[in-house]
Amino acid sequence: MIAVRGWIIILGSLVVALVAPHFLPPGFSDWLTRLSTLILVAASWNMMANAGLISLGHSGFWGLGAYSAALLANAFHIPFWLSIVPAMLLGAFFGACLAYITGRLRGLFFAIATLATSEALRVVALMVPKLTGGAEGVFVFDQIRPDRITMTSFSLCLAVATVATSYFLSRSRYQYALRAMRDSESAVQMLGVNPARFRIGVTALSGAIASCAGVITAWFTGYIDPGSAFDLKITISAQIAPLFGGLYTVTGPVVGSIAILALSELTRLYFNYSGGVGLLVYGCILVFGVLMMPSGLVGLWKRRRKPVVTDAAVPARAK
Amino acid sequence: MTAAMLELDNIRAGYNDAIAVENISLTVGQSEVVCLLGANGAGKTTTMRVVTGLIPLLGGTIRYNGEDISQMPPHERVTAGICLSPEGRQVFPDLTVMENLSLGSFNRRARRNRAQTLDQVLTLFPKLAERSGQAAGLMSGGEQQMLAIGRALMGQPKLLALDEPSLGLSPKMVSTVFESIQTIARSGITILLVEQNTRAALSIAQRGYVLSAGRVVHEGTAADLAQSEMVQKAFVGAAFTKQSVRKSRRERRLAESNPGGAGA
Amino acid sequence: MNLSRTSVMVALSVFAAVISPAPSRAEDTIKIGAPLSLSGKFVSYGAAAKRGVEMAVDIYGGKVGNKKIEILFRDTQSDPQVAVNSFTQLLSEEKVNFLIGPIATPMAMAGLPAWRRTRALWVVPGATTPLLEEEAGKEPMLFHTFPYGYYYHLALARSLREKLGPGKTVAIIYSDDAYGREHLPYAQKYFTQEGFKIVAEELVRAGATDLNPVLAKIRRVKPDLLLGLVQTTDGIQLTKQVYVQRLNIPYLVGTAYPQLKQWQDASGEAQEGWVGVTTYIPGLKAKADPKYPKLFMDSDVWKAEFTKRYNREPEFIDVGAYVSTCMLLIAIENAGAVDDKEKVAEELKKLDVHTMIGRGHFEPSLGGTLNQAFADVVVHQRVKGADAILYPKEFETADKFEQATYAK
Amino acid sequence: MASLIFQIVVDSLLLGGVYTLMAVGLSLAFGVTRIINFAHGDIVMYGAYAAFFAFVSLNIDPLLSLLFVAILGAIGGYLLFKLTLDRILDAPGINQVLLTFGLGLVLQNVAVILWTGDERSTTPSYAFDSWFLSDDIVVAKGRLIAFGLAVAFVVLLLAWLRWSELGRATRAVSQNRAAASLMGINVRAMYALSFGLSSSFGTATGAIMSFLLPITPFMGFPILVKAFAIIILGGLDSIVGTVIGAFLLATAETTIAYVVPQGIGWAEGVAFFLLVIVLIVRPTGILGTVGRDA
Repeated sequence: MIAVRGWIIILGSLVVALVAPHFLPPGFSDWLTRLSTLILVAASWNMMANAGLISLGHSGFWGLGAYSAALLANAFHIPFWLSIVPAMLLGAFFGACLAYITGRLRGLFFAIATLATSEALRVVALMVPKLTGGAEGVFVFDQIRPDRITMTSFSLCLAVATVATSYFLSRSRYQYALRAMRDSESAVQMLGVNPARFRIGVTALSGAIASCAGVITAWFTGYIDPGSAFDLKITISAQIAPLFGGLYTVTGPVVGSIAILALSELTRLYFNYSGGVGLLVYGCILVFGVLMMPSGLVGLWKRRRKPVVTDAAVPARAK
Repeated sequence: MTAAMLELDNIRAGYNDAIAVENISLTVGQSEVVCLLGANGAGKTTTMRVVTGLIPLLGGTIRYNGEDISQMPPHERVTAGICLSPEGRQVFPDLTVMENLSLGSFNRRARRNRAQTLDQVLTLFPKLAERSGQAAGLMSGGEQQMLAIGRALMGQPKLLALDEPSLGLSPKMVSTVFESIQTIARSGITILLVEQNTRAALSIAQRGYVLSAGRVVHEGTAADLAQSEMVQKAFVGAAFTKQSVRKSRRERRLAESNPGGAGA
Repeated sequence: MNLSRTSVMVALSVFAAVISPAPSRAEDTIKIGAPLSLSGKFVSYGAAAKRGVEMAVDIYGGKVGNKKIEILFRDTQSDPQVAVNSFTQLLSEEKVNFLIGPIATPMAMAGLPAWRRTRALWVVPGATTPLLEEEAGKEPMLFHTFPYGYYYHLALARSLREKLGPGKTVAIIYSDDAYGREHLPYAQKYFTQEGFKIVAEELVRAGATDLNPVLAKIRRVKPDLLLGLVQTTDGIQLTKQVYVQRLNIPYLVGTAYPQLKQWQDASGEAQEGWVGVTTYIPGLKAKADPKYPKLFMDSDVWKAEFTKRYNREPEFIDVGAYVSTCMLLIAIENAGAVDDKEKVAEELKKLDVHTMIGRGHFEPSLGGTLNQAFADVVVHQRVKGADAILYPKEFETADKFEQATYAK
Repeated sequence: MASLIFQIVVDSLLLGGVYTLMAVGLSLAFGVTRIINFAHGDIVMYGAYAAFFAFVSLNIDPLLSLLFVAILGAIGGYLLFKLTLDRILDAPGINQVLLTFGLGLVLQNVAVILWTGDERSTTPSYAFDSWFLSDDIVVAKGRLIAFGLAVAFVVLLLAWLRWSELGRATRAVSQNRAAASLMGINVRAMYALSFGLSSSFGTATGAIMSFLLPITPFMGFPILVKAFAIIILGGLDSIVGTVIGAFLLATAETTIAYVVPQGIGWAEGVAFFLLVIVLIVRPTGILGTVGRDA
């Protein structure tokens, strides 16, 4: 039954995604495109987090996607809707390699390995200007760029598909495997899942989705350079969004993405008269968000006020 | 039985979602040696952790010398005189034996008489004097156990809590360690002892409690318990229960959150 | 799931209502969009441009004809996605016909495809990369009011050749960021054209902590000139390390950074002898424009006016944004204060004014931009903590390049 | 050839000193609290600004103001910890990462608002001085001072950890928090102390960087990334490992910069490559004990 309701919601959202951009103000439509990229990257980050894999390298996937789309468009005039295929394959391949190479690294160490690979990719993009245009960046072949409405619809559809994927993942038998992965890998084996292969699978899926976000950006801005395509800010917002919305949930990354991008936009519009204020407010919100609502907006909503049990390793504070 | 030094009243505690002990009540009198018996996962170690404040209390109260210490953080309990030699020894592996011992008397009360206490401890465990400059992690299990107990003694405890002092030791080592414990007990220090080696524990304790599945199932004097069938049962019943799985996972988590912790 | 979805929808529509105010087309205002990096890594550019634009509007009197000038600043947050969004908001929602900014090259590049959708009259008082004109092509609505990188090297190579004579050798240091990469080919081209021999080309990483390995390589080839194609931060690092390492190269040539106060302050005694190239230098003596003396004053007067307002010395972006805005406003006024980009573009092309940074007149650039103004650049040298101007002739205050102090 | 090798050695050593300064504070705080402080680079930046203003308005040499700056840093770091991190020690690690990142964002943008994005630098005379070891091998005095201070800091820190009561307690907490609290050590207070100490190293480093690197509100992040790489190479919780990591990274970068064409551009990439290799081959870093399965 739940699955049926899920399908209805997904199909409904797809219809909305296709129709709505025709009636929206252009700035809002652009904003929705940006939102979609954030949802993609946040949801894909959350998928890995679900399995206990904290990635600090999502800007790497993003940049790979953006560059593959831009370079293929320029070399072979591959249209935007088709360009997600090679980008996703590349993202998945890179993700699989990353998961394979990092083998048994966990937690912070896996995170740092991902950060290092993504930074290394940025250096490569800077250092082979013959291929990537180097620091000067590349324009995407303008004649085949889609118009704004197509762009918004397309990226919203991708966002819906991503959320649907994580929704079905959370309903599938893999949800137990995911949860078990966060806890310990031997527990995964008990569920009959090969943890190594499962890790690779999750990272590949996450990488594929995150590179989609890069593809959208390349087409959306029509210009990319290594500084912005491999910007650490992408990685950071990819984790701020789920954290803000609620980690390990399906709606968390979506709600979080909407919330932080809306906040960022409002602060940008209302505080744009002095340098740095916008980002400052954003930082303050982040700090207070983490301090005041550790389980995110979704958690705040559910009012799930269980007694907080402290980690045995950190002695409890005197009340 | 003299005046109660430690009183546990209906305590409840656990890890994350799992409750490990429920409704446990027990008392330890002044200068008494009390042991907690039970199988793996019965809740003994959890009880010790609650007593020392390593994990928060979810229900019930703990009184120490009549004062409610339920919410007191662990380091203040040490200052108040409750010192634990933890399960798995948990010595600081990269610190020398001497440094480990000095840390034992980190608390304000014990620091003043550090030199004196150190003499006493080194008399009790001469082995530690021999190894004083060695990194604790490089010592044998038995030596580490002595160090753990010695370190707890350095805190000049009024109540010494010993969690599984015989774990992983050779029979010869076990008897050495228990002799030392007896010596400590004679000096008038109250001891709360958790032990799987029932016989050894009952040989030095005056009273004991038997725990099973997080509850007290039996209590009595050492002599009573030594003959009781309940005690035998409590151990047989714990072949492979859900709880033992939970405990082992919890242990792993603890070990993980204590990176570099003693090679338990 | 259901509850959250509804709330998401509600939140979204509320948000949409908040950020998309119905464009109010007041008949008595002229709107000018100004997408600038007011936060993020390019904030110093954005802040400078904002000063220039605001000062221009203020001195102009806040009105063209009887219409109020409204500048819509939009923060691009130094982020290309946000830059696109800002352009869309300004062009498609606010429906502005005039744009000024951004300064930072990546932001202007990101804005270009978005701008193409409506093609408002776009004044770009920054973005030195010729990639911009390559991509934009012969756009009649694009008004570039800042020299492209090649003008720098044209002027540098020419003036150095003139004063130092033929046959000199050059070592080039360029950063791996957009600045270094874009300048390198033009430096190669014009210096070679003027008869210099390039004996070393070394790349440095932007933000590198240690430039010694590169300097050591250059020391071995003993060039007559060192040309540093880097941004300000790396310029400071380069300047200090060249000095500390006593590199013994007689002539030190930079690009934009030797004119900047922050570079001068941070480089201390190491700045002595560096040659720079710019559009504006505070010591420059330019006469007021006879037709618009209130806007384009004597450069000294303008400098004093700026310093009074902002309590700091003006820099080339301040003045560049100022004169660009003034020219745009004059053009709007001349077109009859209409909100019509075609007419204003016509008027803008006709303008020919004398500003603090030279002649303000649009002509085709060397690389293909139809409307390029302020291609004239000034070559100057830091001598005893002040600027000696060596090029062009009309502003000249010194007639020969000094050698760097340690080479004397 | 010999001169080239000598030059590489000299430059690596001097750069290693700078890198040690950047990383040692981060390593100390991580060792004790197991929290990676993403705001550490920004704390360094504040130290640099403090030294800069002391130099410009009060005419105090950065090497002199270093002391006061370090004290201010300690107080600031302690307060920062008490006000923020202390409240979420029990939350999942990712929250702490985000919190410190948010703090970094706040610190950075406050700096932008207060001091604009302009580059600054202190200009004491030794920052422009150098010694010639031979015709082409030059030792920059400023860097040599940084190197000396790095050595001094590390020696002081190690001595403190080794011989002082609190230092010993710090090591105990770093090795086993639960056992440390059983020693009567207030673990949370030790966290705050080590955080304050780490910040004081951070700001002191900033004071030294004030004459070595251009000061901007954005200078923190590259420093953080370098420090990150260094402490991973060395083993997250080991001070000696951090020093080794710093010199290893400096040597690798300098050698590549000298030997490979366009090497300085690749150097950073190679650093990350090295990092991944180390993580795979010896996950605990060169001297670390932290299990990478954690």
